[in-house]
Amino acid sequence: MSPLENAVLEKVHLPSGVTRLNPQRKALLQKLGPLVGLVAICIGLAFMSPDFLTIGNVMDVARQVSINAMIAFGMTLVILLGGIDLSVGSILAVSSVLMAMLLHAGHSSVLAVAVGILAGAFMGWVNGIVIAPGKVAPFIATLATMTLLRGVALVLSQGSPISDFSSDFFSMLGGGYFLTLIPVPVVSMLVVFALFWFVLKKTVFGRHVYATGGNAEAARLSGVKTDRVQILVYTLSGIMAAIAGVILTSRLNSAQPTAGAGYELDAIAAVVLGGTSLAGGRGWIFGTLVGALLIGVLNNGLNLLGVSAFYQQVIKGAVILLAVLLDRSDK
Amino acid sequence: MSPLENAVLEKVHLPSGVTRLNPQRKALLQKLGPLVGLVAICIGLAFMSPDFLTIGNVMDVARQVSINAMIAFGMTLVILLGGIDLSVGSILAVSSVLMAMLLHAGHSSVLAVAVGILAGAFMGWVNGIVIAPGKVAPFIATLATMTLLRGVALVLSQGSPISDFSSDFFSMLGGGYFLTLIPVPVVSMLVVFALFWFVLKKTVFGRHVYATGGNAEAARLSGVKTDRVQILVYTLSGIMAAIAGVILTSRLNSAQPTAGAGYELDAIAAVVLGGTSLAGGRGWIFGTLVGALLIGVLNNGLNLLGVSAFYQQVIKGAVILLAVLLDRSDK
Amino acid sequence: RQGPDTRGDSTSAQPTIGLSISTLNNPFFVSLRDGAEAEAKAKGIKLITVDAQDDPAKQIAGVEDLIQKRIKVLLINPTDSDAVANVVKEAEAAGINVISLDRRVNGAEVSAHVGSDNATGGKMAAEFLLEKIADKGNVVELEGTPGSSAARERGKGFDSVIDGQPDVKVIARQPADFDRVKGLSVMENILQRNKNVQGVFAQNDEMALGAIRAIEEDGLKNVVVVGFDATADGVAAVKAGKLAGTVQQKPELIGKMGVDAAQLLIDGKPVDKEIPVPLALITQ
Amino acid sequence: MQVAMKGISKAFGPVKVLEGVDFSIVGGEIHALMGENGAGKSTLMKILSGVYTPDAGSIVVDGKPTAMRSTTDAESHGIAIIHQELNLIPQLSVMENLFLGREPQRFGVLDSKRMRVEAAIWLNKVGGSQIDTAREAGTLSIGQQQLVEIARSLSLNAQVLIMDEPTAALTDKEIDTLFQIMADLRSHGIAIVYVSHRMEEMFRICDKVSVLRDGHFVGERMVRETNFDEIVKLMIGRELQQRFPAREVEPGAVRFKVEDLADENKISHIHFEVRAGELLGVAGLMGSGRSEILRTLFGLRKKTSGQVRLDGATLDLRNPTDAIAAGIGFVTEDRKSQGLVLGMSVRENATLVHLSEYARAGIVNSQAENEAVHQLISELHIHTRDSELEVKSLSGGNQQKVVFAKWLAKPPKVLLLDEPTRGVDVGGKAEIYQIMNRLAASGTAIVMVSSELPEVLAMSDRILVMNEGRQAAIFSAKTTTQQQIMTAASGGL
Ligand SMILES: Nc1ncnc2c1ncn2[C@@H]1O[C@H](COP(=O)(O)OP(=O)(O)OP(=O)(O)O)[C@@H](O)[C@H]1O
Ligand SMILES: Nc1ncnc2c1ncn2[C@@H]1O[C@H](COP(=O)(O)OP(=O)(O)OP(=O)(O)O)[C@@H](O)[C@H]1O
Ligand SMILES: [Mg+2]
Ligand SMILES: [Mg+2]
Repeated sequence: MSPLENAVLEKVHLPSGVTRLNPQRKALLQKLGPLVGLVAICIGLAFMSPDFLTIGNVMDVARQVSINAMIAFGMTLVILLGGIDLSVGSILAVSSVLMAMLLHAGHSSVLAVAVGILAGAFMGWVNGIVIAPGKVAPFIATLATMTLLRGVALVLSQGSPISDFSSDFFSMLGGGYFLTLIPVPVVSMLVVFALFWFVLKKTVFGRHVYATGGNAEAARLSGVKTDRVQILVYTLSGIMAAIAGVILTSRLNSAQPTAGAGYELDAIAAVVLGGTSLAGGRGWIFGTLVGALLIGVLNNGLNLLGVSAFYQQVIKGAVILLAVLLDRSDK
Repeated sequence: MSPLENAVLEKVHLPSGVTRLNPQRKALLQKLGPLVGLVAICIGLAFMSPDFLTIGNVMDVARQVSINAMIAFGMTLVILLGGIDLSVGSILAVSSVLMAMLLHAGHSSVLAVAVGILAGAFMGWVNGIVIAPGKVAPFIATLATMTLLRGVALVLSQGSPISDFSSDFFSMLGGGYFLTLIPVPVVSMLVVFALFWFVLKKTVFGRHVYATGGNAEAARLSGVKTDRVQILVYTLSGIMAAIAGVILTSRLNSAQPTAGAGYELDAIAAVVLGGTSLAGGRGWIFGTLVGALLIGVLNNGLNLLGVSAFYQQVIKGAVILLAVLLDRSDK
Repeated sequence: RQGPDTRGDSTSAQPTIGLSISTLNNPFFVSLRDGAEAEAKAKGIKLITVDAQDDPAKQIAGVEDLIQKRIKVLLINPTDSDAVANVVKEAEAAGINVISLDRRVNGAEVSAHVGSDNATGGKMAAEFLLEKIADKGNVVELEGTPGSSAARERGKGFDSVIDGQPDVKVIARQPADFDRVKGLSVMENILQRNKNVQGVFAQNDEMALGAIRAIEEDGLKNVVVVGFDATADGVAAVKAGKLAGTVQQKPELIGKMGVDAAQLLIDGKPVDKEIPVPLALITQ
Repeated sequence: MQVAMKGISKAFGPVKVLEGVDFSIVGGEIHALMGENGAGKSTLMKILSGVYTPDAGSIVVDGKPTAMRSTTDAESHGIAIIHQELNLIPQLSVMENLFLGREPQRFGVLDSKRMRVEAAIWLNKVGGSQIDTAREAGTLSIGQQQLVEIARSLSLNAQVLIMDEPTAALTDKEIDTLFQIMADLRSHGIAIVYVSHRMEEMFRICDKVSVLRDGHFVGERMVRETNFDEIVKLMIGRELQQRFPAREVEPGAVRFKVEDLADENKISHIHFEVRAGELLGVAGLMGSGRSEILRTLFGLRKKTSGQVRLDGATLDLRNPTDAIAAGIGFVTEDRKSQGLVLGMSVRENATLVHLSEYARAGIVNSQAENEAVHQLISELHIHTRDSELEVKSLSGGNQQKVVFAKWLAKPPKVLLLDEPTRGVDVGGKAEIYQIMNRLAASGTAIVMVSSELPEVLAMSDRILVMNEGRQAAIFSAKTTTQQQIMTAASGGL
């Protein structure tokens, strides 16, 4: 302990029943675990591959991460509630197909994006309704909507991709650069990150999310409208999936009805690697950003090192396992 | 009831404030919800398709269901603990590839099956170790092993199927008939069902599974070795995945490194449709059988009715959603 | 970026090329990769393979990673023809020549395309099936994963021939997701409805092998099953007389010829824009 | 049998919870273990029963040093414990809970018939004959669950029985039964360790008392030879000023009026009014529907008839948010599951109800929030070093004060209290009474349900007595007696 700490602690006279270790400090240290892991992996990769720490590669990784990070930000709130959202990939696909259909029908890209995001919000809202007032377990509710909405994406698009949108604005959203250096999706990701950070840290709504996830009954008895909080969170998750869909569609210049399959697992992995507890009530959005970066860097590094595809899965699984074993403060 | 029991119970007079509705009765009614749903769907299909209620088709459905049902039986115990096992599909693949390799190397089918099942047990045991003493959340632990073991299956098989085992015994396990009518996998499924039913209902281990899922801390204080219970349950889940792998491998006469992908979701859906609560502590194995049959009948019906590919997913998702909305006793 | 790599990369003596493959969860593409790797080894070229796991976004990420590795030539096997145009342009902007394998790239120029066409394969399968069933009878089509490009293209080619036939009726088109177990279950279910089936087209061999099981178990004779991909198991089934035929796209050859074309580009020699790898129909 | 714990020390991380504690018991005595919240009583008992292993010290059973590595270990030495926290598995039936961990079996198969019969017998013994052995434990009231736990511990046929606050959720009738059982066990040579914050009980039933303060053993007395003040002084290290501080302000006008309240099945015909600054106590037997009245008034249960008026205006309460908006606060009987978000900090819990008071446009003004929290902490004497501490790391009494703090950020017009001092030590109780008095003085109308009759008698202005879901009587606290209340509560008058 530092002298300063000792001095502080000495003055405080502890009542019986209070732990002596500064809990904020302990929590912070624990929270920074994933960041330490990320930095360690980055240093390792920088030594192993000279291509890793180049501006170009760093920007690439950041852009590659942006889609997963967007979904994972929404998923963080869902998981903070103790819930889960398996339908994000399908929501992404439906939104993406809808946007592409509108663009092809000659509508403006602003309209298309707006409708896509609204559609995402609506699908998330339906999840929320089924889960909160409907009292269906989130896992099974979103498993059902995942299947259902994948079907909707296929029906809408007749199973074929919808491609080529000759809109500069739209193609900028996924492929453009800010100040000719930072990819637009990376900027969007950082803006959304800041927003979510603010919401969770500074707003009444954020507090209610933590309270509902920590103890829904106590929150309800304290006047928190827990159903409304849940509906809003699933709606947000839908919106984030749709935004990820905008980036993907723009970047691919194509809407794929099969897009987003399996993205829910990547997003959940990012959230959990970032230290948010699947039991709800405990976690932070910064961890999610770190978790998403961790996964992205891992994918990038394995490619740069030329690790063969089959071994990549073995290594990825092992790294995730290791990371959570090292950081299993709470189950 | 014995006279002694009656004598004791007669003295018991109900105070006001205790609900008079026999709770066991109420619970039973609720439990039978999925069965009613299954019967309703069957009647509907029988009207819509004359081919549905034929012996041949019923046997086919039962056989098709057997693989998912086997995995779902193991998953039921996992979910009763409040856990989840996403790795079953990958365990199935690894076991299947191992068996095929042994068969190709000229070993007897008994040895191959034994090694396959032992391997499944081992992989499940590792899950249990990571989850119980390792205190990692089951979702993320098995997500990691799912990825890792899929990689192992691909590495072992070099990514290609291993086919053609000229063993009569082995091919009987998936393709044979009992009394020339009932497919062997269906018989195996029913035997395993009876075993699981007995274990959950009548043995101490079964009680301890419910107790651990209901309140692990309280169970531990009552002398239940909760870690051991958990490890055993995940091991059982691995064994069941491997047995499903035996049936699959035998039936296809081929081991596929990509086999079993997505099976975890089918199994979980079967368990939850059967009325077992994802929160743990509450559920039964009969429900799981019904849930698996529900999914199997649905798939079969959609094929019989010739529903187009895209709409199949919409309908499946909608039916699952409907079923859980009608039967959401507990969240 | 042309010219020798001077950064002292350990392998700077060897030229490096990249292969971005749609998925290695399918034996067909595993063979394609194997063909490419064998040829690269023979030629002393360093080949880095990245797997897109059938996800266009993952494919873009993988290609970007390859660009960072300063590869000379990119061999790309698109997850989807439309979805990779942007990243192909990116690679080209970085001075990398791009060769598409098996599937074409829509919306961007590539230096060469090596492959054979799924739709043509579908047509071949249809024509062969018609011949075998003498232009009449009931036909079942087992479709691949809904929405996937192989399912779309093979189906399109097949349907374009079959749909015009007056005496041929497609009694079922059902998805079995390129999966052997599903091929088996779906075929079982279809046969419960109608056992009067003369021909089956499965959009890959895996489903065909599953379907054959179902047909055998039902004791049906003389059902003509045609598959696609000519995988090892598929070819064995043809030899055994169970599978009437399978369309061969020669994945190893596609991989090999892709590397050959890459070598030409590295050496600054001209390459043909179209390098067709002939389709073949494997029959007994 | 004789069990001695010598020089026991235990720390959780850097926190020393017990330091060199000696404690011994012999067969045939009931030995009280007293101490403030967080003094280490439960920890000491968990060490004795094999839940924790001590860092230092030894346990000597009948002269032989013995290691208690697990609960099963302890049970094999004849030591059984009823834990302070309820430890039933809610989804299992009563009988399955009774025999959990030692199920009767034949050839590996559960002997459910024997379980049922024996469970009924044991429940009968503890006065729980009305409890259906096949019922899911989670559907029982807290008091009934406590009876099941007592039955369970008796069925272990232990030589040493540890009871960690077994009466916290029981009312006098059940406590009488329990004390009869305890006396009976004592006469059979069994040693009982009795932990409770209810001082009257200790004097009624115990032979000896040991006191812990701050993890240290501070003394042992024969109950016959000591008195209330001495024990309290040992516990808190100073004299307690007033056990039940008096209210000075007279009640004002009628503030809260309930007419003919009824719900679907539990309660009916409830009429009462509470004046500003008045405290209405609610007494009754376990399961008499006291909690239901409060839950219905807070909008948690549907009422089927009746009117609720606050300051003359009729209220329509459909959910807690409505009730809070109308100015009603509710301190629930189970602070862990309903009162607090245990993983959140003291600050976050304290401001949960009225967070929007410190927010504009949904954005929280941290400075205003912190100021309010610090004021609450000092006003309520919440012992916490830091408002950022997780509330679960506080002692029981302090946790309960945080529950009060939730409602006091904006003083409520009506405050509903359900067992407000359950599990709180004498000192903490006195402080909570002071908080109640201060609120009353500021005009709040208080309705307090409590199973501790001395508390009800001392703190209330009037007392409503419940019997089987109906209102049996309303007495003036000044003129009534414990006897009178008990008679009314059991249906006699
Ligand atoms: N598992 C644990 N980890 C960390 N600290 C603990 C743990 N269990 C108890 N403590 C701390 O140890 C101290 C003593 O707790 P204990 O439960 O023994 O008190 P108690 O005397 O039983 O109090 P009460 O009267 O409130 O029941 C408290 O400060 C408590 O916070
Ligand atoms: N969750 C529940 N499900 C079914 N019955 C319940 C439930 N909770 C309580 N009860 C029953 O309702 C009755 C009233 O319980 P309640 O706890 O409200 O009584 P009370 O008078 O407040 O007594 P106490 O608070 O001492 O338990 C009891 O008989 C109990 O069995
Ligand atoms: Mg205690
Ligand atoms: Mg109560």
